[in-house]
Amino acid sequence: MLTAKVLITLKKSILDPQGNTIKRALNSMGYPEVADVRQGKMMEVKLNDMAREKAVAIVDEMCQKLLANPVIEEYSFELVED
Amino acid sequence: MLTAKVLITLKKSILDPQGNTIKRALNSMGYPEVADVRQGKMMEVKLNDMAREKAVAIVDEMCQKLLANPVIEEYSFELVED
Amino acid sequence: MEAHVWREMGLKDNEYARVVELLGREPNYLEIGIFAVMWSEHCCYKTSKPILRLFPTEGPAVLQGPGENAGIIDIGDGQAVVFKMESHNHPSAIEPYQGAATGVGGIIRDVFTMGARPIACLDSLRFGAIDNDKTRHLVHGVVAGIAGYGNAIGIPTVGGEIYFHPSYQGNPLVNAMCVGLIEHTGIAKGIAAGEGNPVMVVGARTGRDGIHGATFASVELSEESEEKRSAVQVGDPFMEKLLLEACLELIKTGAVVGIQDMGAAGFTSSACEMASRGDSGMELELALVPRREEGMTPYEIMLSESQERMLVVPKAGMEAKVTEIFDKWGLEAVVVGKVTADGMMRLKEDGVVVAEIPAKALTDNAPVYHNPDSEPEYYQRNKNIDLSQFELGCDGNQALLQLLASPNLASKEWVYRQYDHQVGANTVILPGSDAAVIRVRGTAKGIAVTTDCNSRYVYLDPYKGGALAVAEAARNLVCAGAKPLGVTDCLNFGNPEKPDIFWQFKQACMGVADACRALQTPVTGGNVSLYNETNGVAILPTPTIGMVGLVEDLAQRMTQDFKQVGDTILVIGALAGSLAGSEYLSLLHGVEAGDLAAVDLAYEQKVQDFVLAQIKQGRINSAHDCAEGGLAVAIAESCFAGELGVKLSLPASDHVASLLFGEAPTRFVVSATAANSASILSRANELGIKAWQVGTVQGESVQIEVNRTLAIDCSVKELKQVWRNALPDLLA
Amino acid sequence: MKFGVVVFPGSNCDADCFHAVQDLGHPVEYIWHKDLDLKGSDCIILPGGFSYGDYLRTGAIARFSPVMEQVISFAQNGGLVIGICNGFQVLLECGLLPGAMLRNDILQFRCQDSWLRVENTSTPFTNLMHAGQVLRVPIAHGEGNYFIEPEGLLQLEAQGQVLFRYVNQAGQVTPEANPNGSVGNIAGICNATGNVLGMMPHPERCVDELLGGAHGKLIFQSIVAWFERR
Ligand SMILES: Nc1ncnc2c1ncn2[C@@H]1O[C@H](COP(=O)(O)OP(=O)(O)O)[C@@H](O)[C@H]1O
Ligand SMILES: [Mg+2]
Repeated sequence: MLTAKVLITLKKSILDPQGNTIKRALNSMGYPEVADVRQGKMMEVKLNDMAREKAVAIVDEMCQKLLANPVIEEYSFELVED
Repeated sequence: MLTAKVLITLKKSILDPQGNTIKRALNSMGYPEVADVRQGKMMEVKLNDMAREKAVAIVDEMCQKLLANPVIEEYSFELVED
Repeated sequence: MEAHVWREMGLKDNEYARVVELLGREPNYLEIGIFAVMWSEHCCYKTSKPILRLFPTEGPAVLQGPGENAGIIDIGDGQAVVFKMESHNHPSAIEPYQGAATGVGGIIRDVFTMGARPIACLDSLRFGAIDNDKTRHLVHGVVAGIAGYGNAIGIPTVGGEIYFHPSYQGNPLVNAMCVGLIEHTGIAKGIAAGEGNPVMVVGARTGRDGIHGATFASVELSEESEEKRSAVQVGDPFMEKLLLEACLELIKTGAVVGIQDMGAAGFTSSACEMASRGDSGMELELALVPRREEGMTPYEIMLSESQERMLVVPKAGMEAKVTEIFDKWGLEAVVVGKVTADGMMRLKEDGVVVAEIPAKALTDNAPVYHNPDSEPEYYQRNKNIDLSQFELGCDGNQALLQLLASPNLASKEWVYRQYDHQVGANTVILPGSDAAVIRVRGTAKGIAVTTDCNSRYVYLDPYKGGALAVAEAARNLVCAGAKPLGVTDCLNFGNPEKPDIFWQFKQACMGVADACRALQTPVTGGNVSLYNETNGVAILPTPTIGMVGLVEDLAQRMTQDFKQVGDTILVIGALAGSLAGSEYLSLLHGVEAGDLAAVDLAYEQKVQDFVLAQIKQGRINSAHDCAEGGLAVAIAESCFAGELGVKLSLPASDHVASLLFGEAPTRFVVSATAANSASILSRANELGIKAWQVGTVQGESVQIEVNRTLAIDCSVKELKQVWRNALPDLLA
Repeated sequence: MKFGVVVFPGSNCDADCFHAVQDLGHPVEYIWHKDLDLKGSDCIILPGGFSYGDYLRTGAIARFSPVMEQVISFAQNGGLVIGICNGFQVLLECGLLPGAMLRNDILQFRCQDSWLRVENTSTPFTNLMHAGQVLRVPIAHGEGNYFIEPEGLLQLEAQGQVLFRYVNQAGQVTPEANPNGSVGNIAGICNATGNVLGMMPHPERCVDELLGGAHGKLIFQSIVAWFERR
């Protein structure tokens, strides 16, 4: 079976209040080394047997259609065999 | 600068309502090949200059203390140079 | 079977012997697991049952008392309210967001399983000292969890409480209450009856969540509980919303014989309780149960606490109808067994019997304990402290500002603005007043709801404290213009095997019982949560009272805020309070002691009736219960919404602190026009009710004169700012 | 004029919207998300709630409901559509309105009154209001932080597509009056042709003095007035 590991992040130009809050929390917990945090989503999409090229095509399509919102987000993915 | 890419996922035995709903949506949108979806979080933590070993140690510590919730989540991370 | 097996499941040796006796043989592993959860305190109330019998449970309006998934009280016109409160303390201590969220999910299911549409939720919360990172983490998680679940499912969370006290440090309390509305003709029950009727499981699939949660709720928290815990339950409010709609649609068809949600102890308790209530047996084929994970054993299936599931017994032949309705909502509904006539719980796996237990053995024949109780040593000692030594050490403004900034008295807006308290477009009185009021669409009526408990009082004097909690809840409803109707409770205490804890429990319940009897608010259900201790130290005894009342005509509803300049301010019932157990004494002097004033229940009832009557006659413009923080705090609170000032002149006193900040039962602060004030006073006088005219609404400051000097003179703006910002600042 | 209220499985303000227009005396019908026709509605309401649990992103899954194809073509043909709260999020996801919704900058759900300044009164949704009028309408959301790229924003402003802005009681746009971090304090926008409105605040929750205010009525009454004058 193939699993697509999809990463979805806010575009760099968009403020990430959640990431900022985590950064501040880490700083105040005694990690001054933390310079920045950005939070995103990760999805593991398990696919029934299919050819790799086909999988690449449909995962890309799913990302564009549903999984990511192109107005605010970017995505990337890799396929792993398990 | 080092960036830690932290992946946080729900433990396998824990219900993932988000993932289930996304799976059903993908199936009904015409992707019957999708067998399962699990959703997790991704965090990019930028660290000020430090030795790699030290970075591994403190990122691990941050994951345990704040970033992941050990009761329901698991984490993994890799360090990349940028 | 080796002793460690049942002991690890929480059964005592004598209980095991009783199991063998009831079965007439040794149980197998699955059977003993079932006994262990069904005989846990959480499911069978083995130590609390004899005490709970003290509660009055009947009254002309009670349609359903304790014993069902929720109680029901008539509100006229063929309608009724369904309500219940439940604790989710231990799960919330471990995983605050999901623990609180699934607590809300569970109590909502208890209400819609009766056929009612939920119309409101409340949450009563207790945490450790606020200046502690762990506490803040818990508060954020719990409040977000309640919001996350309630907001998504679309039931307004309209009220509750939040208190901070070090005794809750390791063991916070999360009590959730849900109120629903039903037609008398649409009431469903949790029974399995009619030999041959199918048993169906509907909703979510079964996974390995929270196995042994019920047992877990019945032991003290310790390092080990981290180990014992299997997977934590995760809630899915979206699934529950679908389940709610599907169940209500199904119940309306009349196809249902019985229906019950799966809460603590999952399949086991729903199946046994339904069979036992129906004097029936039940046969289940576990292989048919839809699961989320592979390789689950019968033991895991029976004990799983996966959320958002229900057990339904439809009439034979109606299976397809059930499936059709659930299918419409995108949910599974599967036949997993049938009702039998032999009174046995018979579980099969692929046709092979894996457990066989008489249903009544698990319910009616559960052990009952009469624990010893003894008065703790602290009780007399605390009582005998001379409180006159705690006079104001600072100026009155300072004390008032400090009290308003105390997290226990400060505005709770930080909490309730995270809750959607308006969804449904029926919330007529929003959180922030004494009680919230929900309109009953299509009528002039409203349902008023509140939760109350001052656990410091209960600690100092459990009997009086229990009674005071009930009296306060009723006063809060009266202040909204409602007649109190009935009570649900959540009894949170420490380890009942300790005689002083059991004494607290028993005394508190006696107080609750007497007050409920006097105020004619029967107890229609509730929940007991014992073993709330960390490392051997118990929480303050906390019998949370949830109360519902009826506003007959919403045009007569009332709120606590002063409405107009020139109105006269009256104090009705009592004037000065006592420092015993007061927030003032604790906050400013670090002392929690004193002999609480007793509640004169007959007088309490008379004063409440009087105030309600005055509200209904339209004589009163605002009514506020004078509770924690005493008179000065109550007055200040009434000033905030409209940002109106007051000028008060109080009768001479030789103890200014008690007059301003002392606490007392049976005390209302109301405002009225000068003309109405006169008639209120004379009517009170006729009835033997004490009432004082203390000042007027005017200016922009709270000015309170005692003994011819201004004890308090502070701008409303400043007071309000301190009061509003306290919680956000403390929790930031 | 007839209203239709779309019901997604996780909608929870559907009944509130239904009653709001019904109480104003207009015919209204529910439209199930699997339905394929709009039952002759003249105005479609996409109500608040959590259409599909709001998992993934708010409104993201709802836009693929069967009924949404009908709603999209109805809107493209000039039909009146109003999306409230979650309905606004759905309209953004399906592209009937520009921009996207982010999590509230305070990272918490907010349920409270908000004050809205009416920015354009020449639309079907605002024609009974006067310019600069301040309405009190409650909000209740966790993701109402409206975002649009700067060029898009310029265009919205230039074309008068911003209909409501969060302001203080005196009608001023201030950072304190912004409850969620929305760019330009934006609370509600319409499409370029003016027939589709999305707003985060809940007008259906304030159509009755019993509920503490009735400013929400103005929106529904404007719709009817516009429709009847048309
Ligand atoms: N946890 C909570 N959830 C919702 N509302 C709350 C919560 N805590 C307090 N409130 C609301 O804040 C107001 C003040 O609460 P409280 O000080 O306990 O009032 P009272 O003393 O009248 O019982 C009430 O309207 C109450 O319902
Ligand atoms: Mg209270």
